[in-house]
Amino acid sequence: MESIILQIAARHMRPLLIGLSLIVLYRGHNEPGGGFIGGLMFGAAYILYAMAFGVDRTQKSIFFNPINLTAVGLFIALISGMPALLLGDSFMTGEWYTFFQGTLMELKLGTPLLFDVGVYLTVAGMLMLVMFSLMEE
Amino acid sequence: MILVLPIILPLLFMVVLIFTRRWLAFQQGFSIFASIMLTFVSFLILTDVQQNGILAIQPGSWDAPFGITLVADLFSAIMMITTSFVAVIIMIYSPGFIDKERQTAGYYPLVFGLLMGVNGAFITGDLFNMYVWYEVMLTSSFVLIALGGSAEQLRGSIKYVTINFVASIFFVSAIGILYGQVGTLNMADLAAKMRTWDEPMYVNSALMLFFIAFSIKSALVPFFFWLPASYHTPPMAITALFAGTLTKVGVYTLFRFYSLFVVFDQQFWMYFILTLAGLTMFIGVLMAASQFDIRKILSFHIISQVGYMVMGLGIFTVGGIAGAIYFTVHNMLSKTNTFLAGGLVYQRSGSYDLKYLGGLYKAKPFLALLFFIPALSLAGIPPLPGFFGKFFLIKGGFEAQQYFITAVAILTGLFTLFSMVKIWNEAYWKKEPEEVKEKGKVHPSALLATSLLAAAVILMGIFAGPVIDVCLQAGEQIVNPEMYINAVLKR
Amino acid sequence: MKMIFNFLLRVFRFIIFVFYYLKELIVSSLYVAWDIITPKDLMKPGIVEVPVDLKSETAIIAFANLISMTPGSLTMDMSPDKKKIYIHAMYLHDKQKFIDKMKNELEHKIRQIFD
Amino acid sequence: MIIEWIAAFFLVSGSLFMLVAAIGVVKLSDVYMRMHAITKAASLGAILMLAAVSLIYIEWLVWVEALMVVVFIIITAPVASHMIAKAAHITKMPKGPGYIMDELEEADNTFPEEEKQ
Amino acid sequence: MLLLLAILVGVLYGAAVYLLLRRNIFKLILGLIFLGHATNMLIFVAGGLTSGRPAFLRGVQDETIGMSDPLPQALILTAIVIGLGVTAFALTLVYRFYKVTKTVDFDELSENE
Amino acid sequence: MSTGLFLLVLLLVAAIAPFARKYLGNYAGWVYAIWPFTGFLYYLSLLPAVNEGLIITESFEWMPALGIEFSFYVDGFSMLFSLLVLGIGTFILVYAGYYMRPYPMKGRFLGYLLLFMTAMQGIVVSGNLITMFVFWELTSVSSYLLIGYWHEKPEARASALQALLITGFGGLALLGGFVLLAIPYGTYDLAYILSEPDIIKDSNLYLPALILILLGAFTKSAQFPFHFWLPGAMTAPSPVSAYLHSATMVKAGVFVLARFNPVLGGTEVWTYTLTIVGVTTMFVGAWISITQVDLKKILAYTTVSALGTLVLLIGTGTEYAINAAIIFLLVHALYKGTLFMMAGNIEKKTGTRDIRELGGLFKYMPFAAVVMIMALVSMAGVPPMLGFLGKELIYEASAAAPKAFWIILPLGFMTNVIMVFLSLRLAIDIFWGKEPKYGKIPAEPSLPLILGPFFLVLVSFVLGLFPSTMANPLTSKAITAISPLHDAMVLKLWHGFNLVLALSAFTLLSGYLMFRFRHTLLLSVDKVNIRYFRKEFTRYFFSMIDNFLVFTKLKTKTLQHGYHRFYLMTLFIFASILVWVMIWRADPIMLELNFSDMPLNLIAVVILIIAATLSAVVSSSRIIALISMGVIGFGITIIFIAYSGVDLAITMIMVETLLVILAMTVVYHLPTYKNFSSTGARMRDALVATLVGTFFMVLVLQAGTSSLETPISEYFKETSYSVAYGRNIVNVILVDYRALDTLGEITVISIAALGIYAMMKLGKK
Amino acid sequence: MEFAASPVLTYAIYFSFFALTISLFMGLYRLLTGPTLPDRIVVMDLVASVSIGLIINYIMATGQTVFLNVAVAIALLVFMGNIAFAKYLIRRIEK
Ligand code: NA
Ligand code: NA
Repeated sequence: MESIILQIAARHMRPLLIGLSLIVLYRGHNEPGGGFIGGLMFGAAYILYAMAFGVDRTQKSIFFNPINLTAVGLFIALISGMPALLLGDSFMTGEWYTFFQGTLMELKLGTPLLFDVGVYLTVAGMLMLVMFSLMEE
Repeated sequence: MILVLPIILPLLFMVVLIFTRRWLAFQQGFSIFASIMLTFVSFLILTDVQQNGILAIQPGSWDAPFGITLVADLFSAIMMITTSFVAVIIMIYSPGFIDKERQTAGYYPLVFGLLMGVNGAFITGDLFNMYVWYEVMLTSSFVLIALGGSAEQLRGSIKYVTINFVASIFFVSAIGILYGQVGTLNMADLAAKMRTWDEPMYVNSALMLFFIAFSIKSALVPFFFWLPASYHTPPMAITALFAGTLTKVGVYTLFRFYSLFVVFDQQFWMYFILTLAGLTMFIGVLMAASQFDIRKILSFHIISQVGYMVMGLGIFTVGGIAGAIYFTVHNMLSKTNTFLAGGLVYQRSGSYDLKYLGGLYKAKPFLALLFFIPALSLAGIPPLPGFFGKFFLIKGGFEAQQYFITAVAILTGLFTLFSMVKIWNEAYWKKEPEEVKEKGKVHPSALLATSLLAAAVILMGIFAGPVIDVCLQAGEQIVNPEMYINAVLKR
Repeated sequence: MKMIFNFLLRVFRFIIFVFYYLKELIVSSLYVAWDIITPKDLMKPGIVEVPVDLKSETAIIAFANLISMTPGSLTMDMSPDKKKIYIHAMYLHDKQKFIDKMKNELEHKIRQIFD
Repeated sequence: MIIEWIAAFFLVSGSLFMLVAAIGVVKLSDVYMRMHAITKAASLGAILMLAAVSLIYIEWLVWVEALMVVVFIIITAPVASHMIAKAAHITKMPKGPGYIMDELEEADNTFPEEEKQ
Repeated sequence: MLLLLAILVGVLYGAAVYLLLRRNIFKLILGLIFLGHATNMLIFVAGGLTSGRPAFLRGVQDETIGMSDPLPQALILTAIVIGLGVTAFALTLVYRFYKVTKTVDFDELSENE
Repeated sequence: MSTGLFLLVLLLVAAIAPFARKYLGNYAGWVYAIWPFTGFLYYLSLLPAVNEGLIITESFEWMPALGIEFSFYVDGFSMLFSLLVLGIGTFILVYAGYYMRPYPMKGRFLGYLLLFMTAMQGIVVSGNLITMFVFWELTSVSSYLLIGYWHEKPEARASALQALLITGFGGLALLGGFVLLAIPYGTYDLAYILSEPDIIKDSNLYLPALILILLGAFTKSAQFPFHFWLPGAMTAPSPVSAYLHSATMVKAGVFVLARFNPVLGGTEVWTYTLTIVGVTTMFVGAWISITQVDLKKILAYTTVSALGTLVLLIGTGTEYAINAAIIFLLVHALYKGTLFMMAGNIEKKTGTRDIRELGGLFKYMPFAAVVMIMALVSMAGVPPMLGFLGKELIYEASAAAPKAFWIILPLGFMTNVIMVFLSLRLAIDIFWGKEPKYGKIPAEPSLPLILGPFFLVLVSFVLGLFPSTMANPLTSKAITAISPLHDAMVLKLWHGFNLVLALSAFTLLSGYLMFRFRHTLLLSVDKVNIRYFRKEFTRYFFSMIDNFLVFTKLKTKTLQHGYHRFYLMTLFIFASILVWVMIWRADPIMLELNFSDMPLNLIAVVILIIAATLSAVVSSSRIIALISMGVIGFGITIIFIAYSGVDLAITMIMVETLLVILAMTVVYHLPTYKNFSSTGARMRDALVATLVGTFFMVLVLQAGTSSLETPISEYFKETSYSVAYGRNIVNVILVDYRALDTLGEITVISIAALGIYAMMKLGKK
Repeated sequence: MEFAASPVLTYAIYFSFFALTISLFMGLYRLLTGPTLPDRIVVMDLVASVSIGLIINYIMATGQTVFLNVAVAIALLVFMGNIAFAKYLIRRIEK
């Protein structure tokens, strides 16, 4: 059973949700949000899409296998602990680098952020997998 | 820094194995290599701890008790070595036992997920972190036990998942309550603080919740039901892996918590633990005796033998603890070995049911030997390690003047012997029944793995001396928790 | 130049539309409030089929939403070919008048901005 | 000061609309009617209350977020109500008294086979 | 408020236990979700209740006294995520279980072990 | 050569034996006998030195931390036993090599036999309690393998199981006894323990240690009421029986009793227990053997009787008794080895062991007949065989026993009469009685089969003829070793006319009369036996095992019944009981009720959650349950917000919604809901749920009302921005302070994903 | 709860809380009485809206504008739940 209205809404909501999820991911260190909530949003975008179009079409609309997405996320999270080792600190010590510092805003990136990216991808991948396995006809 | 390796290496291996999940040959080879590597790392940690005392590091560079502590004493190191060694054996065994579909459906990465969780639980010094590692381990085991998905297996899985989930909930609830009361999660910090209080407040209620949780995980009576309901359902390689590692993590944690946190009302806790131990030993073995499926007999045995380990804890002398540790290590090896040998029987005869088995002693003497060795070890026949474990515990029990529980332990030994001989009489000595299921061939890699483990069992008995020395040192560290606390809090 | 003008026009109309939308929303809410307080005699509910002549998807969904936010009407379904929309109306005293309102007032506005 | 009064007004009226929606949910005769209430009154209530927040906290972040909530409500509430209404209709949920027509009943709304792909 | 929330925690645990004791596997899933809720609430309440002071540092010299304790929150977040993973898996498990066995009654399949 | 090395090589021979059998063919027995024979000669060569008072000790470190070492202690007593074990063992191996020719798996059989020998030899030379125990258990295991040789027959398996369980039980008791014994000594070293007998007697561990060690010895030595496994064990091939009954296994128990006589003996408990058990066993064994017809079974029951005699003698503990014990030990080993090997020979040549189907064999195998009859003469205690000396000493010991043990003499007399009767019966019925039709014509056994019996009988004869020069050197040091207070008596064949001689003569006469009137006699004994011994103990044993199995099955059925929810219920009930106990033991909660901190809206939210919870629990519609879940999610979110959990609220509402959606998708695959449980079940479950819910409630109250220390999170608040560069402290905890948790958490997520992936992949096929 | 606002607003917040609480109870009534499934789904929708309202009240009361993020999340997700329920209902008929 499809609904054209829902399909249109889902088509519009998906990029919106994904974009929002990235924002949430980025600002999670200072504002509410972070990798997990971002990942959930990312997954939600696809769940909505699947509810509107069915799993098959959703599956066709992505070019990666969600399990790989999860694994990449895990790998990134793991990698984010390594720079500390190279710098002589304990594993997973947060290392920060300020790219830009102005009065209005500053751009500071660090390994915890990278770690959060890993969380994001892992959660997103998992949600997509659950969806594919449960929403099949 | 070596202390992070037992966690991050399996994780790395897991990621690699997920990406390469379609290349079967690579998966098989790499898994063996990787598990050997883990064994090596654990060995390095053991030697390090032996030379330099208890190791403690702070990943993330936040000092204890603020950041998460990783800490290894001899007990953790011993447990890690044994676990990784069992994993090596299972990795050699698996290609010959698990069907290709399962192997390419994530079996190998899941095993490393399991190892990561197990190792994490062994070396973490933080309550909540331990919960996390428990979950890593359990989730892997959830998946592994359901992998394949026959009706029987799924039913077992659901039971397994539910009850273990409940246990985890108890565990994490206890953490929440404890944090609310004392505001710390670092185990050493908590233990140190507890030792400064005059009155116990309410910590013992939370502690009881912990003990219930770990009693469930280690399948103590009356919380054991999930184990026999589920362990016989997945392929034998997986059951063997579980038998060798999972319940022992529960036992490990019981030891750790008892040593660190049982400060108030010690008399009560001792009797509590000893009662559980006695019931577990006895009821487990009684139930094993009535079974006719090899896997079920062995599963009930796991329960009974966990009782022995916990008995050592209840005695809580250096001798008792060391005996329990030795017994645990022996049990991890011997138990896995019997399961693997049972798997070989299955490959050869197509059944685990004693009614359909027979004639293996005549037809396949080597297979018979491969079962006979660990079975005798489990039954506590010298000079196999099971004997020294039992002896060690009896000695510890008598020396601590715990006569009743020791008598129960001795009596339990007889029933253990009975059920082992039952398998032997039926599967190996009895004439092969007419209506045998279709016969298969024993896979060489499975045979090799079982033989290696049997050799290890024998060696562990004959060269028990050095192992026992390490166990005694480990027991010393457990009985004197100040060593642990000081190592973590760097004072 | 014309493009910019067209764009500005659209933006202008959109702003107007937003206010229109809000007005509709407030009015419809008040209607609902009124209905809840007064006896239900006023109501003449029914489900009506209304033809749609919108092309872009944005327009269609905006239309459907607008209908729902308008007093007394609620989008219930749309035909798969996007040509017909089914509306639940609370006060269906005159079917044709209702359809006309939908087409001339709402759809027209939507077409100006989104189509 | 006046702004606070305005905000207070928005807040009160917003919550009143929500109350109206709630009363509607309780009082109205069938599910479609209740849907009217919830879609319109509750949405408006939320929007009004958000306006109150935006008036009191003059930060661009608050505004952006408030606007986001409004936009989402406006986009999603009708879609949701459409789905529920459609589901209720297909499952033939009892309608209240006084219906004068139901043209959806007669319509064939199955998707053509090729479009399902 | 502590008493009220403690009662709530108790009710949630009770509900979870009751649901887990049903024969229908679907209720089992509900029970698992309830257990998760109950535990989250428990950690939250036991960790101390502070209203109106989320754990965000706005200025450099922000007053930290009276700020809510962020640690139980972080723990609950981790527990929620883990719960999500486990529950999602349990859902697939139940789904497969039904597909294979064609029953949702757990008793129907309990043979003696 | 060292004792340890000898044992090691013996063990190696045992290990190689199964494989070498292929290449050695029928000579395997001879070849394998070389090493034990070497050992025999070696110990024989040491005999003079040992008689001079030498005690050989060796020690190899094994587990110093536990006081376990591989150490050996060879004194006169060990020496006597070593000679028996290795000497008889040599002949048994030669015998077995030929005897087993027609049967399968001879290689393995010989290997087990050698293992058995190693084990027994190990026991007798052990110098450490644990070393001794290791070998002790090894005898149990190897005898199990030997008794179960014809393992395809159910009765062989049953006998093997029976033997293993009984001796295994004893082994466990013995281990416990040894551990207790060693506690006051602080060492397992045998030499030290033997040198300080008073330490254990002064300890309160004496009695438990004694009881446990006695249990071990009695089971192994088939003492009443554990005697029944031994006759059962004769299902084993004859070489095994011969070895088992003569020098090994059953004698291990006697060995332990004698070995620890200096340490544990001499007390009243010891004397009474051993005497009563011994005398009972002696008589019961003899009595049952009267009506037996299976040649091996007769011999087996006489062994039981003999073992009883030995225990009795050790228990009595007088000078005479100890002397008699050692001599009788030697006597019995020699004649019983011969008799069992001969029984095997007769069975081999005639195809039966039933004495009613045997007769007139003398003319077919005269030499064999002579050998067997000499052994029987020794058993009957007729001069000049060594058996006579043994019996004389037993009578002397009985006569000299304390007055309290007056029962010994009549019972000993009757036992001996039965022995005479049996000797006559076996000799005459088998070799001269009425000849049945044999399937094939019996013939003289071949050399390897008769060599062993012959030599053993010969030794018995020679020792009997020249007791003081031949037997005394063998036994004197053994006697003083197990009873340092006593002297070894000079053995003489002729004691002059005295009471003992008269008793001997009267015994022979009675035995003859018994034989003469055996037909009437046997009938009446049979009647008694049918009434009182109808069921053999074996059958009691197995019905006990069966009952045990039924019991465990029942227990398993009630405990492990397969009903998942009852598992959970048990779990919850026990958990609540335990936690409630702890709550009860703790201080009562000091709760301040403060209504001012209860905002109306939160009360409403809590009520909403509780109502929705009840709706989810009670509702029979899954969809209503899920909708209620959604409502609960919102409620909890509000509570989180009310108490400052922002990230928490966001996560909560998202996870909740997604889970409800996912659960929904599962639901529509499932069939419509059916209510399975009755009202009663619901009430019961509700009660359990209440138990659990309330204890959690109390725990929360406990935690909420007590705060003992400053929480570590104060540190996070102070350093989150300045050190970790993050304003959202919760997030900073997740990705920095406790990043390891999060790493584990996403691992969980990945594993769950992997599981879902695997289910999908495997479900599709 | 300590209110960070001026008296006017405080009273407004009080009133708002009161109105929303009443709304919650009304939703509860509908949730428990039904009668149809879609009715209950509507309740979920109502509770979501009231939650947003409550969040705004908390913001007004405490000045913690971070709570607005939660409102965003609710607005984003609640309709997905509704859609899932609706789809379930329809699917049930189709089966
Ligand atoms: Na976050
Ligand atoms: Na507290």
